[in-house]
Amino acid sequence: MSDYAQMELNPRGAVKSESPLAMTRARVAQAASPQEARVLICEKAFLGHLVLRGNADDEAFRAGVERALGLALPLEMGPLSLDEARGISIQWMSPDEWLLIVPAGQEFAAEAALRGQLTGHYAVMNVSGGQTLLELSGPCVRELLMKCTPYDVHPRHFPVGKGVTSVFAKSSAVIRRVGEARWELVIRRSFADYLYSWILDAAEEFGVFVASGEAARSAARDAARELATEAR
Amino acid sequence: MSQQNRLGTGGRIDRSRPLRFTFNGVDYQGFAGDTLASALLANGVDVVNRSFKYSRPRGIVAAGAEEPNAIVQLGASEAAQVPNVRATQQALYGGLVAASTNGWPNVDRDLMGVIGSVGGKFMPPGFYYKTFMAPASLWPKYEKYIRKAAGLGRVPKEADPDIYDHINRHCDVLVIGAGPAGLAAALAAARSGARVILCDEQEEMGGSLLDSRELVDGRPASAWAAAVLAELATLPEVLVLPRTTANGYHDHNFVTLHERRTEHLADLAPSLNGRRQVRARMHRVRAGEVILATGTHERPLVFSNNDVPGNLVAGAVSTYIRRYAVVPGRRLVLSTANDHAYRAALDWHDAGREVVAIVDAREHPEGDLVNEARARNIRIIPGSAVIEAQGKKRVSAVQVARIDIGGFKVAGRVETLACDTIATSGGYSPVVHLAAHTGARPEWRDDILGFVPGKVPGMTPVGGVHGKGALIEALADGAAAGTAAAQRTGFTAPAVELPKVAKVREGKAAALYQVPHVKPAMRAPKQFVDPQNDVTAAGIELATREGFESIEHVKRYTGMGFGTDQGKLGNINGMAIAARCLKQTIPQTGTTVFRPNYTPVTFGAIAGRNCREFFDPRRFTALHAWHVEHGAKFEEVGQWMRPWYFPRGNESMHEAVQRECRAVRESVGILDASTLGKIEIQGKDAREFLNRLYTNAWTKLDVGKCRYGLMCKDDGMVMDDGVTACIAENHFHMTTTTGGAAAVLDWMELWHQTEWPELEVYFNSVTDHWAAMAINGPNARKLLAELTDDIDLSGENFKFMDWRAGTVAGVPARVYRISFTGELSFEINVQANHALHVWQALFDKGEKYGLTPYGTETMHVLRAEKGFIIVGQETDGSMTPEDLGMQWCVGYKKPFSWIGRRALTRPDTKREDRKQLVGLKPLDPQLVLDEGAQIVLEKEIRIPMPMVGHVTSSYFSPTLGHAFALAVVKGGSQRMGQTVYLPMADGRVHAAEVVSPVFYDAEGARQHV
Amino acid sequence: MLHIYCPHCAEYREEEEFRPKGEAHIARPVAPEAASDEEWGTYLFFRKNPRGLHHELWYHAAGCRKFFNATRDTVSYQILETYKVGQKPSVVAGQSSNKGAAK
Amino acid sequence: MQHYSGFGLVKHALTYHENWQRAWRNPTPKKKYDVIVVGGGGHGLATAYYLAKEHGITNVAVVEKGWLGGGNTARNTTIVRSNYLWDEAAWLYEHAMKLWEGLSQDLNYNVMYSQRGVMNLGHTLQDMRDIHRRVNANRLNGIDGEVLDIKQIQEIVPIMDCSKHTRYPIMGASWQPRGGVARHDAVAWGFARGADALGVDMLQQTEVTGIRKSGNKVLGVETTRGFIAADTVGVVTAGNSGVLAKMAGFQLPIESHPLQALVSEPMKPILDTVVMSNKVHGYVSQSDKGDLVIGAGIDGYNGYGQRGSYSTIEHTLQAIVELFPMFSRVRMNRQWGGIVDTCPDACPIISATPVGGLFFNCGWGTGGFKATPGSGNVFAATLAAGKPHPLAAPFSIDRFISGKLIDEHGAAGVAH
Repeated sequence: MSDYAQMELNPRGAVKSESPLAMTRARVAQAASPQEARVLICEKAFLGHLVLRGNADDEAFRAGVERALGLALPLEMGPLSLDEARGISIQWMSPDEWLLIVPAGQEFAAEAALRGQLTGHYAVMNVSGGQTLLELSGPCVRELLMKCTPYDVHPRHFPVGKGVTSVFAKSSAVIRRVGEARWELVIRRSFADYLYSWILDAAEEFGVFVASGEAARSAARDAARELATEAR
Repeated sequence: MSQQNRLGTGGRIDRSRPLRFTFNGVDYQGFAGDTLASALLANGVDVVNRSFKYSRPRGIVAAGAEEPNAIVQLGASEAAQVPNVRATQQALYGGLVAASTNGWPNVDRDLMGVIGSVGGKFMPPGFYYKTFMAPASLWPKYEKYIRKAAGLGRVPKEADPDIYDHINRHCDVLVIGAGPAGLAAALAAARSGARVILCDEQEEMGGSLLDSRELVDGRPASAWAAAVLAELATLPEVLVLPRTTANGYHDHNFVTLHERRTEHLADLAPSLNGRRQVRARMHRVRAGEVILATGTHERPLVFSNNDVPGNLVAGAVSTYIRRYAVVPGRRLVLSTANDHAYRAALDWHDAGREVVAIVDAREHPEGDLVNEARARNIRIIPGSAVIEAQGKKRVSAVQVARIDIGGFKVAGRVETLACDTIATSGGYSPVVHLAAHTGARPEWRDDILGFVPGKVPGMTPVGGVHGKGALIEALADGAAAGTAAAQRTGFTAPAVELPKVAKVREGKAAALYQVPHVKPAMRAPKQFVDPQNDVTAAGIELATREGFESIEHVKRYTGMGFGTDQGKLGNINGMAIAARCLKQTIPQTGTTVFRPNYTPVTFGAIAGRNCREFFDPRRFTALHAWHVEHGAKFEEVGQWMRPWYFPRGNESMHEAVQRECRAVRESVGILDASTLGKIEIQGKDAREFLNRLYTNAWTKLDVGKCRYGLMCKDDGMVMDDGVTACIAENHFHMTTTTGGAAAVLDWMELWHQTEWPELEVYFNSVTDHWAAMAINGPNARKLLAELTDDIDLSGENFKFMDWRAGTVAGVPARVYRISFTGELSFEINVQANHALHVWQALFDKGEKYGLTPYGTETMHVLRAEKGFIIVGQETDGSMTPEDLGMQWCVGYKKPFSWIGRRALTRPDTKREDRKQLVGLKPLDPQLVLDEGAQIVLEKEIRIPMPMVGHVTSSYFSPTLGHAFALAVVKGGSQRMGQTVYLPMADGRVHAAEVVSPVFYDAEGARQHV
Repeated sequence: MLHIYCPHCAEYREEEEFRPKGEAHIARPVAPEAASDEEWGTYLFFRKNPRGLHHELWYHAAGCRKFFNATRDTVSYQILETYKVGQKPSVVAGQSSNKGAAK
Repeated sequence: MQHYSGFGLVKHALTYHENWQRAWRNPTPKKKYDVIVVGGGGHGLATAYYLAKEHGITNVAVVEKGWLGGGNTARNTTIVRSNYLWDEAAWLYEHAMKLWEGLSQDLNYNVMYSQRGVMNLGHTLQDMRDIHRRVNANRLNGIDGEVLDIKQIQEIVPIMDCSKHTRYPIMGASWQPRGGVARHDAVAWGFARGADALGVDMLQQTEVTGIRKSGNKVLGVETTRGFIAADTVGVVTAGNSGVLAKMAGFQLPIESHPLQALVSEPMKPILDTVVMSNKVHGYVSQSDKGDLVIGAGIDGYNGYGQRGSYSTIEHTLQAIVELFPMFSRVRMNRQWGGIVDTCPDACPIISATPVGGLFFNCGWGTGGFKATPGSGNVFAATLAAGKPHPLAAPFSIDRFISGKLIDEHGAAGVAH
């Protein structure tokens, strides 16, 4: 028997899945139209989230990760390893911990790929059911984030492509800047309702639009870009 | 309504925007740009309040944060009430309603004032410590009357409808104060490209530039301020915050800025574009460098009756005239010890009103402003001071006399001058408060007769607070500091070209604080030091006489500096008086320590949006919506909302719980167990780590098996428990208590990172990743069998304490055969996104078994019947595994001395009469004992009496047909069969038999089927 | 409000992200069963609690979840250094030396 | 000693208050005293007072580095209660409570002990279990107390939000009617004046810089005003106890932390009792001057700076606004910090030490003020007899070796 057990947790057949915000979205009304909103929120549900642990000083480990994922392992706090086309990112969480996000349903394959390449002391843990990703966009996102986290989100300190973990309201979140006015939050399932409600409340003064579904999401993104351009 | 004191021209008010307001029920008019104080003065309102102790009439003294008297109740409606608003800092808006906080029936005709003037002499400092003692029984009555006199404004009777928030800011340079030094500093720093925040507490930025008589680059000083502000507005990295007070300066350059966003508009925050606006916002600023440009506060002179309305500090007179076009009287006497205050007389004179005299404490006043006064033929009386004011509700005259400052005596004839306004200036105290917040002691400087800030890393004082109050010096000081601060934060700042300002020649100021009177201080009419608290010079003298010699003692004995102005006006004078009485210098007497806030801050602003649902996160499981839909009542456990019970129809909690219990014991029930902490453990040393962490042994746990474990701290006391499963040889899945999850993970990291880094193991929380559903009861297997075809559920192949991977309702699952109820039980774990599907599938198939959802209360009853503990309920940080009778869970022979083991052999943990877990069976089988009831050994109650333990859990068991309880009892394991007693608050004494804590299925047959 | 340099994240972070964990370099007796009651009690409860330089353990709870040490003045609250677990402090109090305490 | 009374006040008014005597002398240190009490806070002054009054030991000095009552005595929220869970703690605090009840008369100094009742709120089922447990224990120890339901709470404090809309709705409370508040400065001054009248020397601005020993016996203290000899030295220095212990050559199971408090601006009285909540962590009373006196939590790090972190203040005011939404528009005037010496079991140390003749009274954490007269009383008896007073005996340092802790953390519900 293997030393570790990997398990595909996604059902083969048709099973209704619920994101951590399923309950909350039903409870919270949309606050503003996408045109007047200066903050747009969109959940990217059901992505594959994996925690990778290992020794960054071990060249074999680094090489193994790169072979498995086609992305270099970030070796310091901040810069994300990101392939937007493939929807894969690796974020430094700690000197021996990384957050790997892959497209929905690919977590098993990603874990298998890693396990296939790695030896020695390492760990891969699937946490896909335990967290979700929120995309925030629009010209007032930075100001909104300033209300939520004590971390400095100024562009000089938080360039595009950076990701950190910090306090968020009275919980914590992974905060990533993926575009000029486009940010991602990775939040825990059980805190999702609290954080989401908090964000909507804090964003009220800017006007906030909650996008759902792929079409609305892209509309939101376009609106955000427009607004961001105007704001400049 | 006439504004008899308003000038026809000048000032920074907008005469095109008249605003109506109400004060003490009377309607008045002011203009946009007024403060409430300037508008009241414009309308000739003399008495704005009554003093706290003596109920003396009081008028406006100052024009800013140092104002002690003009404290009003604001608000047109009940919910909008704000107590203790300082009229000098409240912008006027249309419809403003304000009233005096003291005075009965009103401030003009105040009956308390009679008591104050008659009784005042019996109320020296500390009088209440000396009386109201006999008879002791009357003290509550005395106190009731003392409390009647307490307080200034009143609390609104309704909840606050407004909202507040916080914003976290980071900057390279924070400039506090937008006067000349602050503006120069901000400009210099900002031009470097550094991130700059400039804040100022006033409605309009510019500070002393707004009422200066001096020219900057040949234009009014305010024009230069406007130009600087205009440039700052174009710089993208600059944030300018007016109406924003730096109220607290904390460690490592963390400064809180209190921004009042709507208080200048209305008493309730108006909405904007249909959206709520925050009334106030706290900016939590982390600054690389702080430039303190807080200026100075003018000290009034302390003389007899210096509190009669019509007494102002000299600078305030200039401010009201030049900034608000209000001359607060007709005939002015200025009493000063310095040149700068001459501005008040010059401004008064230039406004066309009479300056009766300038009384200058110095023998030979000499300087540019003195010359200007002479040029206007204003009478200057040298070597003298106002020693007493006359008048009741308004100054009617002053007594002026030649004084001997060194000898502290009147040195000549007393002359009476008729006037209605007295402006005084004893000098300028740097506003060192913020710097003092960080713990830096202010330092005295003889040359400026004031304390300057002590050293704070990363802080530079500039301008007045730095002892450089003259405009020309302040500008240079600020610009240099701004450049230097930007450079220290890594920016190159081009030098700022200083504007042209003429140097004003000033004579040396005299050190005058309390003015001597012809009578000794104890007998002279009251000389007020801190008018808000009615602290007088005589009071300070009395305090020192009684041995209160430290300045802190003086403050506390007299109440000096404890008002809402926190001694901004009076503290230095008070110290000077104490120093005189103690025959010391001021620096020997010391300064008091200033604490945040600089000026009072609304509770709501400090709380921000963190109340109600945002006070603390609520955590939900993936099944929460289902629970809500099915009528669950919830219990909160460590932020998690857990179903407590599921009442049907009109069921009481008791009825629901009895039904749920029966369902589990007789058929099958289901619990949402998702809140249990879950930790994934991987690594070749995982087993060894578990061996060290848990009290029991883990070396031999096979893959596919689970084991219960107990965790102690190193003091031997139980901290958590749970079941851990061996997923693969080097791979474990740990569960913890719901409330303990985070603490356990941190605990594991602590030991791994600091004590045993050589162990190759990694941990991660998977609490939220897995949803857990526990089906319990004799029909659990049948139910599960309907939803899985790839797990062999037979008793021989899937034993108690085994786990299996498979598919449940089409969803990949891990199924743990573990039980917290003593029944046949399967805990189904699936990825949380799929939980609702599986849960509903269970109910679809479970209907025929009467599948019953149950909550924590039923779980508690069922586990208690089995004698299973709840950490935190049966334990309180003082229970060892042995106290809990869980020796079976202690690996005494494990080679490594696991966490907590050594402590179990300490003298006290070895005692045999420690409290031990037992069961209690009430002699009355229907009686559910109170949880928390104390246990005694005798039926006869005598107080005090020795207690031997208490009830930790108590329920009625429908299965057993009687009530039962768990308890901890001293030497309990030796008391089986003994009757103990439980005295109740109502006098009843219950009796119970000590029994085993395992009430049901002691042999464990049911969970092994 | 402390501003703390996390030696793992390699930047200053706000105090809210951290949790103080008391005195650093407290060594658990290597052979607990051989330790006297005094030694065990001292290890559990007795602390230097200096007025001045303090080597203390911090936890970057809302950040990288790593423990690290700080040398901080308990009067001025100035942090003179932070360093990883297993490293020794480079700043130690002059008179009231903590020599040999680091592990 | 000049007797204080209402009549005396009138008499002095007629002579313009020019004839009041000093409340205490400012003496020159003697070369030797029978007992030196290090620390002129409430506990130290009470110790000296009771040494003189109850044990006839008047050749006593109180050595204080700053000003009398200038430490935690001057910086606390003045709450007095005795509803502790464990017998040992309850007896000690109840001993103090009984002394509080006659203290103004005993000292001829009005310490304004106001028995307006102390309410400890419960917000969870476990809170309520703990409250029942504690109140039952108090009752059997002869300490007043009852458990209140929501309706009773609302009657006593009608302005508190007892609805279901708060984040942690109130479920019940414990209520000790004899609890209340006192005027903190007056306590120090009253004891100082009383002790002075009995011959005790109050040596202010005198800092202890060392503890002189011969072998394992104390000889006296080195101070900034020279060496002062004594056979018995009692150290009562709260947050600075660790520093003094180090001088004597041993460690204590104590860590010193910042503990913050704050007051609002003075307002017309609206809250006539003391409300405490451990769960949301805020406690509040309104002083006779009208300010809301609010206690904040302990900061987790060690600190002697008499200041703590702003986030602690934020959380405290969130709790207060949560309990009293109408206080949202009230304004905070001033905050400050004390240095609290905390023991691992949240109970004090009143104990002999490894050094003969040297005794320590410390580790009161957040519970010091309410114990002031009781602490001084049993410590005086301990110093006088050279062995622990029976009420002090369980609070020996040895308990941290034997494991016999008196853990008031979890079960007492509140630590303040």
